[in-house]
Amino acid sequence: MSWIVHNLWLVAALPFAAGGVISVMKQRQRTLAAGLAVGSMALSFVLALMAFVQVLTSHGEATRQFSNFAWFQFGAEWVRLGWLLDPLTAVMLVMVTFVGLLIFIYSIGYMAEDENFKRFFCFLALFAGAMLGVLIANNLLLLFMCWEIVGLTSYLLIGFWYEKPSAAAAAKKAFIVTRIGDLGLFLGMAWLYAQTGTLLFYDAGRGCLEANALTTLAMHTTVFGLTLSSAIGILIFCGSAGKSGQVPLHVWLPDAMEGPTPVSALIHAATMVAAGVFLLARVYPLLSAGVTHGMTTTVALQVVTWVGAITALFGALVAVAQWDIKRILAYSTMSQLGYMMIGLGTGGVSVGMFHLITHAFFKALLFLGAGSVIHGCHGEQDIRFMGGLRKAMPVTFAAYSCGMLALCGVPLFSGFWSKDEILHSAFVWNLSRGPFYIGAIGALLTAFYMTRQMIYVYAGTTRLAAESTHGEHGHSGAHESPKVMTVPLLILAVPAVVLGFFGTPVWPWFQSFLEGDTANVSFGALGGAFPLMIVSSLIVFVGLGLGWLLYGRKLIVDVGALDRIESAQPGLFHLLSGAFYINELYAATVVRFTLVAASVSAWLDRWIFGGVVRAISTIFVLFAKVDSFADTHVVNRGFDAGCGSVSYGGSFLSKLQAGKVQRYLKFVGVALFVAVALLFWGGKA
Amino acid sequence: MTPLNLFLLLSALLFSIGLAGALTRRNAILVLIGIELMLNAANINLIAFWRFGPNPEALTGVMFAIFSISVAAAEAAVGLAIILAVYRHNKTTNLNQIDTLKG
Amino acid sequence: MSLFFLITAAIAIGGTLAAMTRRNPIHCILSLALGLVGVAGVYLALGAQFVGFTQILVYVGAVAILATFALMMTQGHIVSALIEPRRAFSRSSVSGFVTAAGVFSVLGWAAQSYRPLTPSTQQAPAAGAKEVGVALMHTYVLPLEVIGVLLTAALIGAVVIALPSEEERS
Amino acid sequence: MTPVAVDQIFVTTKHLLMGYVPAFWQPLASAILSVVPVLVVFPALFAVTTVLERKGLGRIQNRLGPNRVGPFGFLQPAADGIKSLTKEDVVPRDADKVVHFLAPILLVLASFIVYAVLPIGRNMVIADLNSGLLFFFAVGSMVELAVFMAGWSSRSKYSLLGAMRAVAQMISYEIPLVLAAVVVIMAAGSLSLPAIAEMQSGYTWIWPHWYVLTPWGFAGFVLFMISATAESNRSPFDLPEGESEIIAGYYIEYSGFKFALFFLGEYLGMFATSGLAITLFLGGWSAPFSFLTWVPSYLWFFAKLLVLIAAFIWVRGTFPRLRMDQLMGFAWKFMLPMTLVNVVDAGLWHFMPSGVVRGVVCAAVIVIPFALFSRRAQEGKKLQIRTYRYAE
Repeated sequence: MSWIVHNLWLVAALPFAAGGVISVMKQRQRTLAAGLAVGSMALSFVLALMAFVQVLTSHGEATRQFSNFAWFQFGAEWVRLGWLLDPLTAVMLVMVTFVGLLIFIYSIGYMAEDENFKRFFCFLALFAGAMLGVLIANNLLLLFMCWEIVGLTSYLLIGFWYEKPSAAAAAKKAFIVTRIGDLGLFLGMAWLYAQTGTLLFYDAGRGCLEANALTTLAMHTTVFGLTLSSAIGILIFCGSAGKSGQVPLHVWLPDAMEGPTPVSALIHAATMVAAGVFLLARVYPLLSAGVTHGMTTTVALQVVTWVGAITALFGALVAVAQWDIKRILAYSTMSQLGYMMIGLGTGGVSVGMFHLITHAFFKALLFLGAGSVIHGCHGEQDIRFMGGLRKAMPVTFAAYSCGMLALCGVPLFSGFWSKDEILHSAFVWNLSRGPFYIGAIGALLTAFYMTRQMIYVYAGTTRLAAESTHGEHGHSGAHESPKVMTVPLLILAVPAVVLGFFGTPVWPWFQSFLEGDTANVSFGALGGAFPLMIVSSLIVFVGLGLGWLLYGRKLIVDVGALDRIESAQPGLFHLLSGAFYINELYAATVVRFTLVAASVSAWLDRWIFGGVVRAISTIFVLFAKVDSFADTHVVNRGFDAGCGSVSYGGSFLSKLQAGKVQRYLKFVGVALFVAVALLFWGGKA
Repeated sequence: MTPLNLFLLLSALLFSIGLAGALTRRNAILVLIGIELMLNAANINLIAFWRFGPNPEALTGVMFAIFSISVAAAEAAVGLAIILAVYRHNKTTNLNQIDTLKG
Repeated sequence: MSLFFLITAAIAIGGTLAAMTRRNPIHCILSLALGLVGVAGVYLALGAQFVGFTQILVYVGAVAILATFALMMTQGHIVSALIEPRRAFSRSSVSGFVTAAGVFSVLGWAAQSYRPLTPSTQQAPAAGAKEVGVALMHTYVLPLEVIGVLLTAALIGAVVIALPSEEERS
Repeated sequence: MTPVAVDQIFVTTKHLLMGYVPAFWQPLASAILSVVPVLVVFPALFAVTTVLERKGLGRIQNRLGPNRVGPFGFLQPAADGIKSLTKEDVVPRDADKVVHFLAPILLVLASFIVYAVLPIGRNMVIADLNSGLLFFFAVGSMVELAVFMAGWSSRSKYSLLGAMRAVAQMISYEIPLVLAAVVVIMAAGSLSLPAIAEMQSGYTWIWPHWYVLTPWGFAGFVLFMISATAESNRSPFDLPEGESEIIAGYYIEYSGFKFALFFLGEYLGMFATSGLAITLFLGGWSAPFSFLTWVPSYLWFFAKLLVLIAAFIWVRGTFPRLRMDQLMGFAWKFMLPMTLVNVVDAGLWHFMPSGVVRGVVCAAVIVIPFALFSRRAQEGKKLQIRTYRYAE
């Protein structure tokens, strides 16, 4: 086993260590903090490249290597952790460290004026460490721990400007909503452990993702006739749905845009949200366990596919009617994550992962471009106040266009190849054509809303100076961002354009790499996919054209002007811009229900349980009263004593609730007395 | 060698002394002390059964006693903090005058 | 029956009895410290050296001091307020004593009727620092971690509870 | 006589004497033979130290110190002792008489008991407990109770304030004290003090295997000595008895012999913690160089003890007293984190292969946090070098 496999932990440990050191540094040491974070990330990138080369040069069985060790013992059981290097890990490592490195550098410029610069880099470095930990983990427990740290840093970074109430609320929302999903993941993990007795993914035949465990899991069925593997897989999917913003746990993702833009780019576009997809790719053997001759798919994969399809459509629809430049991208991210889920569910790991990788690059590019725009517009985020930025920010515009074209799936850009492959696999899915049609509509919408955004932001003349409320310091007009921000943009633009060529149907290098084969160039494969490629290109161009038709022909000049859809279909537009009122629905149902349940419990406690106690004492008192009435007026007064004792009983019982701690303690003592006495005397008899 | 029964008797006696104190004292701090005493009595039992048990090499009783001591320390800290908070609110630590637990 | 056990048991009983009956709470705490040293002695008599010293460290060094601090911070400034009034046997205290006596009677009876055991090994097995440490780091590592978390939580919780709230401070 | 015979002369003498004692009395006789020398030697050392301290402080403060009684004033402790014995024993009217009486006794008792586990020479320890270090700290914590008893029972504001200060300070500094000692436990794998001393008695070429010569050991030693200074309420941590603020702290209401007992207890405590520091970090009774092993072990122990006492006196003469908030801040914001870092460092030392790299890495792990913490501690404070003027 090579050096890199043994020391893979360094990839995650370096940013962690940097974060730890930064945390104890002084607020003023900005250069050192940024240097440490960027330096650690660069080192991790180098290590990731080494790991990648290692996987690239190994063949067959050797492409999956792991290094396990015993962590601690409880009772007679040893908890074992480990790290794993396989093509999946290697690809993700390179992607995360590369994108992360660029975003770190970009942040130096973006956060330059923030007084909490040091804190920001501390959190970023911690996030990077945890995210890389998720990638290298060979144990679901280790993965879960890093997963939670990722969630925590996400919370910290969304709420980075915590003095803004909306940011604090968004952070809390993100934390709680993803926690709901993580509950599923935790249950799935516990169940998996209970069934297989290990949480190691690969352990020389004894891991939970290896043949032995999987056959057992696939053989047994549980409620609703689900196989165990599917049930556990669906629980794990809950976790990834929470992290990846899938319907119905998507509500946090748009709000998460309250955080600084590099955070949105790194965490909520390129890496963390992709961690959900990665997790599914990691446990794909579990999800697909039990695919037998008759069945080509499992329940778990169907769930993944349909949830992904719904999310893809939902996100694309809502993105059409947003005004905030980052929110549009956030809903777009949601939609694209849905695509990845479709790809994973219908086509397997390589299809979903390919889109994940290309998406990571072009979406990070788009977010950083958006950040550059916001930076250039002095903090303005509403696209209605922008416009005409093509001239003011030419570099940003050029890079942004690459990202936009890639996202839309314009032929030959990276997004085209990956999205096309998803559509293709959805098309040949033998259960239903539904996901395919949904995906196609989504693609159309994607092209449409991106065109809308581009035209709003870059075309025409500026609307910034006239109405901007944020243009402080007497700035007027937009300006290009500094080099430290534009250079990462340009670097990211390159893979956004060309990365797709690594996974074309002609030369499916990426897919073969993930499966451990070597790729061959075969033009024959193009023939099968070609008609569909034509169709999807057409769809994209229709979307672009529609956008042009609605927004580009007659440019918007006035800030207060209604959106073109709004003026045509106000009801539809409001439904979309309100994101189908899911938030309000939750507020009206889940949150309301919780509040009602709490007050019902309080009421129950106060009136029913308390009432019973009170009723008992009242009844005793009543008995006593009745008795004494009968006693004094009907029966001989000689019974006074008996009556008094009953009355005493009533007051005695009411005294039980006197609120005196010691009296409660006394009951415990008496109960102990009775219990021990019963135990011994009773046992003798 | 002292027989096991004597240790158990001692433990029972200390437990009862602690219980009596906790039941009759009026000062919340002393009630807490009584409870600490009951915990200690239980620890004597744990150690005694470890020593006289069939498998003393496993150190189970000793471990249990150590954990119990740690928990008792935590309990004392939190308990005394609660007493301080209650005192600040009620201006007394006399349990006869504190009946906010009343239903 | 060893002399050491008798002495330590006598200290333990005497100290705790005094702790529960003295009228001055400070005396109570001091006698409690004495009584708990006696209990530590009982541990030593049983061959559990480590636990015995831990007991002294924790109870005498920490809990007793903590209790005196709490006493000083609640009503320590008025010496006369510390001392509880000499009271006739009130009904509730009588019932408390009766309850305790009842518990002692059943527990004592149970202890007495326990089949007298002799230790399985004549020499107490080693329960020194090393053995305890090894056990803590292997078999009992999870409880140890949990205890660590518990103590941290208790530390923070105690501070938060004892901290005066905003309006109380002003 | 061979060096070994000289070294073991007290041990062999005891064995010899024990031969004359009937078997039944042997445990008692053994205890007495071990305890009595300690009861004699350390109070005598106390007497010597008081006069040395007063003379040393005198020199530091540019005056002579005691010089009236006996040659060079060396009989001063005898005069002081006679004075305190014959003085009237004043007990305040409102005092809690029993507790007032017990407090100094408990203090001296606790200070004496800890000597049971200190090895003052090769094979010279009263009780070799396998949890000896824990015993030391456990019994040491009783001192706090004694101090509280003294301060509370006097029914005086000053003494109560002093006692509360003392207890708060002792509790705060007990944590770094114990944590500083933990590194040695980690290295030695034992809580028995004779075993720890034995473990450091080897030599590489002429250099001893003392723990103080490792990075974590050196840091641990310094941290331990600082905490020990605070534990024994000595300057610059002598707030509990700050004369200018609360007159003399918790023992203000004591007079005569009880006052002397407090003094004795305090010095015994100082000797004991110094002895512990010697055992843990300075190799106990072992010689500092391999060619000096012919000098008897107990002489080395006392030589080191005298050096540490001199250091204590020196510190007392040179450092100004801290303020209460500085004292607490120092304990919680500097000592505690540093000791924790030190524990990590010792673990690192254990797991790294020995060599120069290990030394450099471990030193860096200690020095960097030290620099960070001390810079943070100095933040926003105007510090400048004092200028002194001597009357010559």
